[in-house]
Order: sequence, then C-alpha cells, then structure tokens
Amino acid sequence: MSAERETTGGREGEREVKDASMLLQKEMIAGHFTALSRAKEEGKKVVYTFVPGNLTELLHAFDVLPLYPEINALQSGMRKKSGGYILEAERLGHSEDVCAYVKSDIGMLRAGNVGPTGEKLPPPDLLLLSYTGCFTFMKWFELLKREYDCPVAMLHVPYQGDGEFTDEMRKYVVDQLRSEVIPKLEQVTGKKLDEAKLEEALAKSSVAEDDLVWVLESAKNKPSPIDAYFGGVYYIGPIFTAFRGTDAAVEYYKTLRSEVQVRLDQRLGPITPDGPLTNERYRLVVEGPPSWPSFQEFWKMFSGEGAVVVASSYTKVGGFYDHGFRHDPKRPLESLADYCAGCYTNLNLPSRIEILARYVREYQADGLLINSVKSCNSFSAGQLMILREVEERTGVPGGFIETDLVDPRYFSAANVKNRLESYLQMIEQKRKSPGAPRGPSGAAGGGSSGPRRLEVLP
Amino acid sequence: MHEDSSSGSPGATPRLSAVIARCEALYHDVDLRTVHDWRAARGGRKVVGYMPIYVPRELIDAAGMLPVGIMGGRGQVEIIRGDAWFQSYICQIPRSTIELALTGRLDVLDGMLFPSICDVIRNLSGMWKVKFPGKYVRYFDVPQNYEPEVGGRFYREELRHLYADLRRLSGTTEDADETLRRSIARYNENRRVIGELLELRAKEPWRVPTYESYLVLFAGNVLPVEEHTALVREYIAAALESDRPRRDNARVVLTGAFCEQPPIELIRTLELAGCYVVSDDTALGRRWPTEDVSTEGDPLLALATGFLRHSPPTAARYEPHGDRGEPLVTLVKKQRAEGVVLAAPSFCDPALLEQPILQDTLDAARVPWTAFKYAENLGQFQVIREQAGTFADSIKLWSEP
Amino acid sequence: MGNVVSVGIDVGSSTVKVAVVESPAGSGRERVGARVLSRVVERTRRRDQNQIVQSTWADAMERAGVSKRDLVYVATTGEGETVEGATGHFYGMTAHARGALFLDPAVRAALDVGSLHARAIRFDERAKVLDYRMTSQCASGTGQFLENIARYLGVTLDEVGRLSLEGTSAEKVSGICAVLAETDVINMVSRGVTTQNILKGIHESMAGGFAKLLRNARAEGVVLVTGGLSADAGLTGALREALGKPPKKKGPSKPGQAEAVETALPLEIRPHPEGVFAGAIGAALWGAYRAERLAAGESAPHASV
Amino acid sequence: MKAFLGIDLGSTTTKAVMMDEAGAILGRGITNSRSNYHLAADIARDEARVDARFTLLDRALEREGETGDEAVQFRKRLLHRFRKVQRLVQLASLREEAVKEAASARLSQYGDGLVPKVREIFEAMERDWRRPKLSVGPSSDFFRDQAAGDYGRLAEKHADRAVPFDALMSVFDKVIIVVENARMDLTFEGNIRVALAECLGGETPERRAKYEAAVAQAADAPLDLVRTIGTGYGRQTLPFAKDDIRSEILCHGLGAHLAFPRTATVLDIGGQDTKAIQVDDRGIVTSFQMNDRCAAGCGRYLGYIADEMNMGVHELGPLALESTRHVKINSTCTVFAGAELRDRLTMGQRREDILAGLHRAIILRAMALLARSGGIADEFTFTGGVANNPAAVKALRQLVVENYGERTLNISPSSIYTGAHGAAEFARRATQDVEA
Ligand SMILES: Nc1ncnc2c1ncn2[C@@H]1O[C@H](COP(=O)(O)OP(=O)(O)O)[C@@H](O)[C@H]1O
Ligand SMILES: Nc1ncnc2c1ncn2[C@@H]1O[C@H](COP(=O)(O)OP(=O)(O)O)[C@@H](O)[C@H]1O
Ligand code: SF4
Ligand code: SF4
Ligand code: SF4
Repeated sequence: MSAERETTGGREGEREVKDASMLLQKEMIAGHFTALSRAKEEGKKVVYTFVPGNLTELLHAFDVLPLYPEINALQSGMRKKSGGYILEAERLGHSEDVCAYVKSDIGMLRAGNVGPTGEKLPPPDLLLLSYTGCFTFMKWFELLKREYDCPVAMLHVPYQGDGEFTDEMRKYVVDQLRSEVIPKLEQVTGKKLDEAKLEEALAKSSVAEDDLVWVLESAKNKPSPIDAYFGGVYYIGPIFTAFRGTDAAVEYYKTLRSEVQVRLDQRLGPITPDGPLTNERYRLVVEGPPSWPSFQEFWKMFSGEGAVVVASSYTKVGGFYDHGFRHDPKRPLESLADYCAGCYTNLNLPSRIEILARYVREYQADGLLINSVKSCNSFSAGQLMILREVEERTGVPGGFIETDLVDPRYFSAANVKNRLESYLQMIEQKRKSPGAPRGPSGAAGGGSSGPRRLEVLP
Repeated sequence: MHEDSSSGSPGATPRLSAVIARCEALYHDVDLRTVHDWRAARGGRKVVGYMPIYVPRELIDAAGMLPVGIMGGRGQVEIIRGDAWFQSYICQIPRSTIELALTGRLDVLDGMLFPSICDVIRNLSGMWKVKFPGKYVRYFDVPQNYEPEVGGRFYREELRHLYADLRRLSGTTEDADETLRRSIARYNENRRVIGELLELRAKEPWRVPTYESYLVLFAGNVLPVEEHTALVREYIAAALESDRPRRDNARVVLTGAFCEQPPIELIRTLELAGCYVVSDDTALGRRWPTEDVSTEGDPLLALATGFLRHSPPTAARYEPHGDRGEPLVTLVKKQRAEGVVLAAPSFCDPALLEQPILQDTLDAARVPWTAFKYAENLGQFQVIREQAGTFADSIKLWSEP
Repeated sequence: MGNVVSVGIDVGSSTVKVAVVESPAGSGRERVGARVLSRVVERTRRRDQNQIVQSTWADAMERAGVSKRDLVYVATTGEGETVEGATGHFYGMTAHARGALFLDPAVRAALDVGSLHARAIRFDERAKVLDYRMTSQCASGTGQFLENIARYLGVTLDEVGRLSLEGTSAEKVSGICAVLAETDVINMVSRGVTTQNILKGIHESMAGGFAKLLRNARAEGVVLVTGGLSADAGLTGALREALGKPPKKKGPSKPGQAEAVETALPLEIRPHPEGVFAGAIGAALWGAYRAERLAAGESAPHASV
Repeated sequence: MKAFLGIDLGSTTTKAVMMDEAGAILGRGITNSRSNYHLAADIARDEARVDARFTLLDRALEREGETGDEAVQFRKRLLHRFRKVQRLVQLASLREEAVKEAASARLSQYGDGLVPKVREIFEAMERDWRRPKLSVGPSSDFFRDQAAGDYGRLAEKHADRAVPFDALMSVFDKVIIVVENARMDLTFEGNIRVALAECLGGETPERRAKYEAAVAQAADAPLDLVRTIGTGYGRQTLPFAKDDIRSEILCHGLGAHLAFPRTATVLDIGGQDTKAIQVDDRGIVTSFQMNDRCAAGCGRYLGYIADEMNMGVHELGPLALESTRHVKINSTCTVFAGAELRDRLTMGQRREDILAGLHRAIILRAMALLARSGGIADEFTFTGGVANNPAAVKALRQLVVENYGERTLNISPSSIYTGAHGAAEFARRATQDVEA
C-alpha cells in the first residue's frame, strides 16, 4: 500500500504529480527495499510481519528491518504479476477459493522471491505472526514456516467482539510481548531491548500520526483537497509500514500536510491520474480495499465521473487514529497493544457500521460504496449488512461492487464501470427528485453481455 | 469396488434401528422442536445456543440452562434470506445459520455464543448483535498462546466473564463453583462414552458405520448431556449385539470438516464407495477437550487447562511446534488407516490453506490421500462417489496381499 | 491354462459402452496377452437406460461369440452400480486408467471427456491412479455442451472435428454456458463467422480448460484421450496446440519472473480410435483380475468381497 | 396519428409496444430474438404495428356501430385467419429452403431418400396448418416453435435406416435460421385482405360492407412513429442511437409501475437473466440485482427442460401443477438438471412431481436475488416470460408468503411486454420534454 507507483517502472507517466511528498515517499520506499536487499551483507536481521496493528517501533528498537508479505502481494498486483503467481500457487495445490494475497506471495516465492525493485528479497530471520484482525495470517505464516527454517513469534491480539478492548485483553497482549515477542527478538538479534529507543520511536510516531489525521480530515472541506481512498493509499504507505517512528516519517507527513494546506487554501480538488480534479460531483465513502492490478483504471472510473472519495475504511487497516489513539512513549507496550487491537478489521461489525455512518455524516457524503473483495473474509463477510444498516441510518444510497485485491480474474473493468456509473446516476436521480425519471440520462444500470459477477446494490 | 452395494443399515437389529431413527429425527429437526419440548417441560428454563467448537458447554449447563449446538442448516433449509447477507464466495455455514435465525427457528434461544473459529464467524457474531439486539450474544475468543501464565490466564478471565454473564442470564443462585464441577463431571462422562464409541468404530468399522456414529454424536447438540450419554451407551450396546458383514473397504481418516459439516449423505457416499472412516473431525465440538477435565480445585482453571492441553488440533488453531502435517501422519499410523480423505468446505480459508501442507507431509510419509471440497447443502454426490471410489479402488487393487 | 472371458459395461449419462475381453488365465494384474473380442457403443437418447444396457450387453456377447455363462466376471463402471447381473463395480477413473494403458502402453495419463464431465487422470505403469482433476458441476465445455453447439449450428457430431480443423481463424469464446450458448452462437453466425471458425474457437476454449486440468494433475509424457470426445479430431488438434505452446518469452526472461512458471509441460496428446471404450475395457480387465483373486479364495480384508 | 414505440430486445424474445400521445397502448408485438438485432427489432415493430391496426380496426368498428357479439366474433375470426396467412407465408419459405438444403452436398451421404422425405414432411405440415380448426396459439407461440415441434414429430415418424432422424433435424436446424432472418411481407396491409376474404362468407351484404370499410380504415390510417426508445439485453450493441437507449432496469421498473402503480418490488424472469428491482412510488429504481450468465436461474432453464421432455415450454407449467409430491432437485446446472430429470424418470418418479421441483428450483434462485436487492415489499409485480407459467407463479406465491408474509402479487397477462412498455413511455416523455 505504499509508494507502489514508484516501483512500477514504465508506468510513471500515468500520474503526473510531482509533489514534493510523492518524491519523498519514492525515495523512502526505494531506500527501504535497497536496505532489505543488502540486509544480509550488512548484518541486519530481517523480520517478516503483517501490516494491521504492526509493531514497527519495537522492530526499530531492535534495529531489525521489517518486510511485509502483504505489501509484496500488493506490489505484485500493481505490477500485474499476481495473476501468474496465483496460477502457480494453484498448481501447487492451493484452492481457487482462498485469499489471493497468500497465493500471490507463495507464487512469488516460487519464482525466486524477487521484490518490486527487481532485487531479491532476503529470507526472514524471524516470522513475527502478529495475528490481528485476520485468521488467514496464521495459515500464511504456517506456509512460510515450511519454506524457511526460522523461528516464529506468535502475537495473538483478541478481537473486539463486544466493541471494547478490555484491561484483560490488553494485559494478555502485553504479556505476550514480554514473554514471546521480545524474547524472540532478543534471541534473533542477540541484543536486549533498548527501551529508550522504543520510547523515542513512539514519540515520533505520534507526531506523524497527528499530521496524517489532519490530512485525512481535510476531506471534510468542500471541495475536498484529497482523495481519501486512492490518494489515501499513498498517504498511509509510510505510516503503516517500515517508517512509523522514524524522522523520515515525521518529515514526510509535515511535507504532505503543507501541500494539502496549499490546495485547501486555493480550494483545489485532489490530484488524480487525469490531473487535478476540478469538478467534484459526488462525495463518496468507500469501504473495502482497492483492486491493485487495476488500481489506476479503477481510480479513473471515479475521477472520470467527478467522484471523490472523502473517507475510507481501507486507510484504517494498519491502525485507527480517528478516535484519538496515538502511540504513547509513557505506556510503550500498552500503547503498542492498543494499536494492534484498534486496526479496522479487528473491530466488530456494529463498530464498523457506526464508523461508516459517522463518516457519511461528518464528511457530508452522497453515498457509501462497498468494494467487496473476494480474497478477504475479514473485510467482506458481513458487508452486505453493513450496507443496509448504513443506508438506513444515514439515508444515503449504498452501492456494492465485487472485485478482488490481486486476482485479475475477478476484475471485469466493463462490469465495474457499468455498475459504478449506474450507481452514480442513481445518486443523481435521487438528488433531482421530486420529478419523474425523464431526460436523456437514465441510469445505465445493470446488464452487459459479460459475466454478471459484479453487482450494484444502490 | 463393492460387489456388495447394500445401503441403509444392513444387519441392524430393531434395537439399533430404533436408536438410529431417534438420532435421524434429531438431525432433521431444524425447527428445534426437541428444545421447545425441553423448555416447556421445565417451566421455561433458558436455552443458550453456540456454534459447536471450543465452547465450554459446562458453563451453560452449570448456569442451569440447556446448551444447544447450532450446526448450520444441514442442507435442509432453503437459503433465501441468508444469501442476502453473504457474497457468493463465502462458505455456506453463516448463511444457513442466519437463515435459521431469520426464519424464527432459533427464537427459542435466549443467547448465542460464537467461538473463535475464523473471520467469517467473528463477523457473524457482530451481525447477530445488530439483528437480534434483545438477545445475549458473545464472541468467545480463545487464546492462541498456550502458556498457562499468558494464554491460560487470559482464557480463564474470558471464562469467568462468560460464566458471570450466563449466571446473570439464568438468574441462578446456586453455588457457582460447585455446580460447575458437577457439570464438568457430567461432560467428562459424556466424552468418555463418546471415546468408547469412536474406539469401537476404529476397531470394527463395519459394526459402527460413521454414518451412524456421526448421527449419534450429532444428537448431543440438542440433548441434555446425561440424556445424550445414555443414548451413546444404548447405541454401543445395540451395535455390539448386531451382526454386520465386514466389507472390502479401505480404512481412511477423514479430515478438514471441523466447522461447516458435510451433509450426512456425503459420509454415507464415502462408505458406500468403499471407505471405512476410522477417524474424523466432524462434530468435533462434541468430543472436546479430549481428556477429562479436573473436577478438583478452581473449575475455571481446570477448564482453561483442559483447553490448553487437550484441544484437538484444527486448522483454526495455532500450532506452536511443527505444523499440522505431523500429527495427521501420527494419527494415520495409530488408526492403521490406509489413506486420508481431505474434505474441506468450499471457501473455507483455514481448511483449504493448509491442504497443501498436509498433502506434502502425507506424500513424504507415503500415505495416499484424496481431496475434495463440499458444502453442507451439496445435493449431488456422483463426483465425490467417483473420487472416493477410485481412491478406495486404488488402495485395494494395489496393496499386496 | 487357457483363456478367460470377462465383460466391462460402462454406463454413461449419454451412452452405454460394452467390451468383451479375453485374457490368459492366471495373467494377474498385468493380463499380458489380453485382447478385445467385441465392443459396442449405444446412445441412450432419452430411452430406458436399463433396457439399453441389457440389449447392448447381449449384442456385444453375440458379436464376441460367447455366452453369458462363459464369463468369469461382469464388471460395471460409470453409473452402472445397479446393473442387473453384474459381479462387481469399478470406479470410473480406475477403469479408464486401466483401459487407457491397455490401448496404449506408453501412456501415463488419460483425459476422459464424456457428456457431462471431463477429468484428467495420471497413473503409473501399473495403471494405479496417482492424481486426477475433474471439471465442476457446470456443463460448459463438456460433450453435451459441444453437442448443443453442433445442434445450434446445424451440423452433426461426426462433422464437428473435420469442420473445426478447417477453421482458419478461431473465434474467441470463453466460458459460455452450455444452454445459453445458443444466443452466442446465433450472434456469431449473424456476424458472419463461419461454422468452422466457431467450432475451432469452441475447441480452443475447451482445450484451454482441459490443459489446465492436465497440468494441475501434473500429467507428464503421453496422454490418451478417452471417452466420447476422443473421436473429435478438432478437440485433439486444439489440445495439441494448447499443450504444445512453447514457453512464452518476452525478451531475456530473468530468472524468477512470472513467465517462467507458465512453461508448458512436455505432453503428447494421442487419440485412439477405441478411446471411447477405455472405461469398458479397463473394467473388464480388472474384473478378470478380481475373478482370479476371488477364485484363489482370498478372504483377508484386501481381497475379500 | 402520432405514435411512440418502445422496443425491448430480449435474449429470447424481442418485444415492442406502441403507444399513443395519451399514453394508451395501441399495439404490442413480439418475435423471437435472432442474430440480426435490426431484423428482430423491425419484426417486433411490424408486429406491434399489426396489432395497432387491429386496435384501429376496433375503433373503426365502433364508429360503424358494430360492437355486438357478431362483430366480436368476426374480429376474432379475422385475427385468426390473419395469423394463419402469416404462418403459411413463412412455412412456404421454409419449405423452399429446406428442400434446397436437403439436396445440397453437405448431406449427400444420405443419398436420394432425403429430399422426398423432407417434401413429405412439409406436405403433411401444410395440410395440418391449413385445417380450419388448428389453433394458432398465443402470440408468443412463434413460428419457430410451432414449426420445430411439428417438424420434429413428423421427422421422428418418417425417419428410417437410410434417412435417420438426425439428418432430418439437421436440415431443419440449418434452414430455420435462414428463414428467420429472411424478410417477408407479414404486414397488416399486405395480408389482411386475403384473410378478410376468408372471413366474410355467410355475412349479410350490409355487414360485409361495414366490415370491409372498417378494415380499409384501419389499414389506411396514417401511423406516424415519432420516437422509438430501445432497451434490452446486451445494450451495447442495440441497433439504436445512444440517445435512444435506456437501461433495461429502468424500463422494467417504469413499465411495472405503469401497469401497477403501487408496485414496490419487481421480479423479472426472462430468457437469459433474472432481475430483482425495487422502485419508489414514481417508478424510479432504487435498488436492483441481476444474476450471472448461467441458465440455471432463468427462463431458458425451463426451455431446456421442455426440450428434454419433448414438450412445448407453455405446456410445462400446467403439467407441473398436477404434482402431488415434493421433489427436491439437486443439480444447479441446467444440463445436469436435464440428466437428473432423465435419471429420476428412469427411477420411476412422476413427471409432474419432478417438474414441480424444477420450477421451485428456479424460483428459489429468484428469491435469493430478491433478498439481496432488499426483499419483497408490497405490492410485488412479477414480469417477464416466466410470469406466463402458472407453476412458476404458484411456487413464487408460496415462497413469498412463507418468507415475507402476504403480498399483493401483480401479474399482467402482457407482463412479457413490461420493459417495452417502459421504453415506450420513455419515448413519449422524451418527446414531450423536447416540446416543452
Ligand atoms: N464424433 C464426435 N465428435 C465430438 N463429440 C462426440 C463424438 N461422438 C461422441 N461425442 C460426444 O461424446 C459424448 C459421450 O461421451 P461418453 O464418454 O460416452 O459420455 P458418457 O460416458 O458421459 O455418456 C457425447 O456427449 C457426445 O457429445
Ligand atoms: N407462454 C409461456 N408459458 C410459459 N413460459 C413462457 C411462455 N412464454 C415465454 N415463456 C418463458 O419466458 C422465457 C422468455 O422470457 P422473456 O421475458 O421473453 O425473455 P427475454 O426478455 O430475456 O427475451 C422463455 O425462456 C420461456 O421460459
Ligand atoms: S484475508 Fe484479508 S486481511 Fe487476511 S491476509 Fe487475506 S487480504 Fe489480508
Ligand atoms: S467453514 Fe471455514 S470459512 Fe466457513 S465459517 Fe467455518 S472455518 Fe470459517
Ligand atoms: S453456466 Fe450453463 S452449463 Fe454452466 S452451470 Fe450454468 S447452466 Fe450449467
């Protein structure tokens, strides 16, 4: 979810933004991959771990390099390699039914584990199974465990089934950090935990987090200066991955914030693949991750219609800051535990409904669009109910499309476009009412001759 | 190959047929009439449902309520509204479960527990909260850390919390620890007779077809524990009396079906196609934990220890040492099985993701296996029959005499 | 020791196939020297299946010049579990593997394409099934599918193969429903696409699916096409294309690139004029072997019946 | 007079509705969809025009004061004769093509026997079709279906060793496409006089004169087609200008609203797709769902089953109504369901019970779609070809009550025209918008 574009080789021109923040991010990401590819020569330890509720500050305190298989899968998707990787994994016996992130990663591994920059990725010294918000993570690392002969540290983060993170849960997570995660890190690195370093990182995180929240909330303005979904993916890259708790991240978010401030002052819309958006016609809240292999194409379907995403749940998968959570150097392990527990998919369904309904209201959105991805049960199971509930609570129409994160077989551009356009036209029609459905527009809703997998539930 | 392809319950005595008929009726009772009857006979005592795996039924029982295992629609409820809530790529069990609820078939339940199985069930618990605000609903997390001081402590807290809730729900005033110990004892006994039944099946599978043992286990979902214990005993006695022919079948382990259950016809199909299922993980919640839980000392701690030490492995449980392949091979050896049938629900990430691991390990151990997917509402079995039949054929035709 | 005669009856959802096989007594699992005395295939065509089974069986016996009393084993396969007068049943893939190996000892895999299902079966030199993949519960790309298409195009099944081979530029189709194909076919016809090119396109699409089945079953070496569609030269041609494609190359392919995994396995497709009888022949052969074991009075679990 | 036209190019059938300025329906036309969309649209339009002229005839008869029983009978007779004339024109053309095809090199393997057999069959068909009592059936009973049914039956009878059934059917399958795509004059103006001549026997000279005058008025009245709006399956390739196309969902929603103004939920089961639509009190679509391109959930499912059983699709429903036992169909795929049907028949199960199970299966799929679109509100309107099928309606009614309670279920005898009706209304409104 980070600066994918920078590493996609020839497709640079597709987005003609040369904002300072973009350039900065590009350098950061490239730097990280280079560091990873040199890790072994430079004697650095590498830890594979997951994005949701990750423990980056702790890893920095041990001076190890994090690598996120999810990001690799995402990058493979963006570079249109995931299709081949997935087929390879299926040939190895994986089912068509399961999460395609896992299959993309396994396929990439079989094809030599070459990362997005064309450099070979290092094998892990530790698999940090931060088991948060998704059961598939566990199976994923079981599969990786067979590939690499290295220790696994399991961190089980309880689900907020009753909508709260209790003291007992917090204690459970902290206990695991103390008895499982930290000892394993110490064992792998041969170093003791440097508490001062951890606290310092946590303090930096919280500075960057303030700026990120400011940027995301700037979308409350009309017109919105940002796109909080497609653009948002770029904004969350550094903070959800290797950079949280670093000076680089603090710097990045400062730069980003000032850029957005400029657009805000000039009442400009977000930058899109088609250039700056000048006609904000629809304000949408989007739930669910994007489809990576068709990211640009998908985005253009929105920007082409003047649709701006003003808030999204996907930008909260790594961690959730809207409710005021910040990493806290005064309660280092406790605040790490809170962070883990608070990521979006670790929240129960009623909380998710509440959050989305609030977004619709606070960001004055015209509708809630759900992009339901086949891969991810954490996100998808229950989304149809979320849709109905949010519709009921807010009165705005909901839309539903089905695609996949990285499996190109589940992205049919014509259908998605058709469904999206129908949905937007329906919003339009609703807006125009009262009055009979007349005039040339009509909604181009519904059918096409292709397979009808994709649906809009307006 | 089955020169003798008789179906049904060959060689069943009237006594055996009677037990099976009772179990079949319970299996088909998607309206929970038995539970209504139980409740009516006891002046409206409360009932708590649970999705049956890793749920300590003892707590519900000790709180003076009837624990009722809800195991999907068994292919018998037409899914009409359930499909409105789940996309086509999600397994069958949440849709049939919510269909049961939306059609009022679960109205008899005063509460519902959702154990930690996977992301789908987790989200289902939230849907329950939204749709049935008047009912007690709880997502019951289980630790994936097996250190008594870490996971054990957390789990005990979860149990304490749940037990307090349940006692509040039933309004009981009896001694909390004492009643719980008594419940544990009752369930220990139940698990012991189930253990005997399964041992008998492993030893003489022609006497105890899995079609029947599954039904007998299933009955435990809706019967009070002591009644179920008696039923299992009755079945064992009847099965021992009966004289059934031993067939030319291959001994197989059936695994992968720990959550969404295969339709009962699928189990029958396997047996008719030439397989004796000598071990399986269907209706797993009925035999969990696998050893007696201590009836001494702190009962909550005893339950927590039972969970940490004696939970059967499933795809949804983290395996801190090695992976799931080795235990499976050990099981195959122990049961003298000749092959493994890997059956997993369609769209079940946990079960399907580990199949390649299991397959590799089995290959390395030279254990033959076959794999297929099913759904609880599967109606056609030709393909499975062909697959299982070919599998059994290949075991039989090539094993040297 | 002389010879024994066994019969194999393969009951399919659209056809019944019967083969009468003679093999040297005591020739064990391998049955070296076995030969087929007669073979008959009959389409069910909405008639009473039981009757057709019996009449086809009788017909085959007559042609072979043997009487039912001479049979040591009557083996059924396919959907024939309930055939009256049968000794025992063998499952489809067991039988097809055996039959394929008999028809061509070089093969190590069979692709059985019948009216409702297709399956790729990999086996060893003793016909032991090692792996297989089957199509799902959708009739798209099966025999019935092709039959429907032929009907919509107004050609007979026997012409299908030849016409397809005459195609010059295949009309791309993908995953169309066997029933709704009518509209698609009509559409193509209306766009002026020739029957030949439509059929070629259909065959290519089917072959693509079957190639995937074969690859996923990890088939290697020579593959025999069995079942009703083994007679379809258009399909076998398309299969050769689909499997024989040289590995894709885009410039100097770096090691570890996605393309590398797409490399086609070296598979050789062979049709056989008697491919449709593979199941029946295989069942007959297994029957003769089982008869021997039974006669030897084996009663241990693995040999008892 | 000014007229507006809506055309719904369905996957199975193409429907046209012609409307006058006041929004009253003048005529409806239907034909089976075919490869040539233009042609299908033209034929449906021509049929609607024919129907409109019959409406004009009614109005003319009224003006002549002919409203009694006699006139009604005459009108019925005339329509019947007219349809027969149309059919015979088509049959003649089919015969000509078939004889040509039978003699072609493609079928030379069957030798000289083929052509005479084909001739015999057609002679028998013509004899049959000319019989005065032959019912031409409802207008959805197309030439193709009628010809295929009769030809098939006769071919079975005439087939022998030298000329097998397959060869005879192959001739038919080939030429029916050709004939369907050929243009021939089937208009009111072109054929009504022949039909009229056959209907006037036995009438008083006075009546004759009145009838002839009325027919002349109807045939000669100007019908000025102001605007056409098209909709339907595969809209990207519809033979209309972009401005003249409306989404089939919108058209169905509006059409259902026009027919039953209190409609809240619409279910449309057509040949190749099923739609569940929610509309507001003005007929504006608020939500919809459509199924995959799989025959298992739509009208073609029943068509396929009818073929399997050698029955007409409209005979299925009535037979299924006689069912007394519940049969659950396991196969989801249509082709597998066909095989299951055969199996079950072999096992001795009753046709009507199996058929009832098949009808329930298709309605169950629709129920899931409805649930996803937002459920079933009151009133509930069922449209599309399958709404003509009484067994499907019965199953639907039952499932609605079981799952949603009592709902007013609207089914119009002309429900198959719902989409075209909506489109015609769009055409009318578009013109008024321009004028306004
Ligand atoms: N010459 C041919 N060309 C193409 N397909 C053929 C030919 N002959 C038979 N078939 C197909 O073979 C199928 C029957 O194959 P078979 O293996 O006997 O099926 P099953 O065992 O399912 O009845 C029919 O569906 C038919 O379409
Ligand atoms: N008279 C009838 N009786 C029963 N079913 C009918 C009748 N007429 C049409 N049908 C059914 O309706 C289907 C066609 O419906 P239609 O709405 O015309 O489809 P489409 O709009 O996709 O062309 C046919 O497949 C058939 O099953
Ligand atoms: S299921 Fe969802 S959260 Fe889990 S690994 Fe897959 S995409 Fe990520
Ligand atoms: S069947 Fe599998 S995916 Fe479905 S709820 Fe159960 S564990 Fe989860
Ligand atoms: S798409 Fe057609 S062939 Fe496939 S399942 Fe559906 S009806 Fe059957």
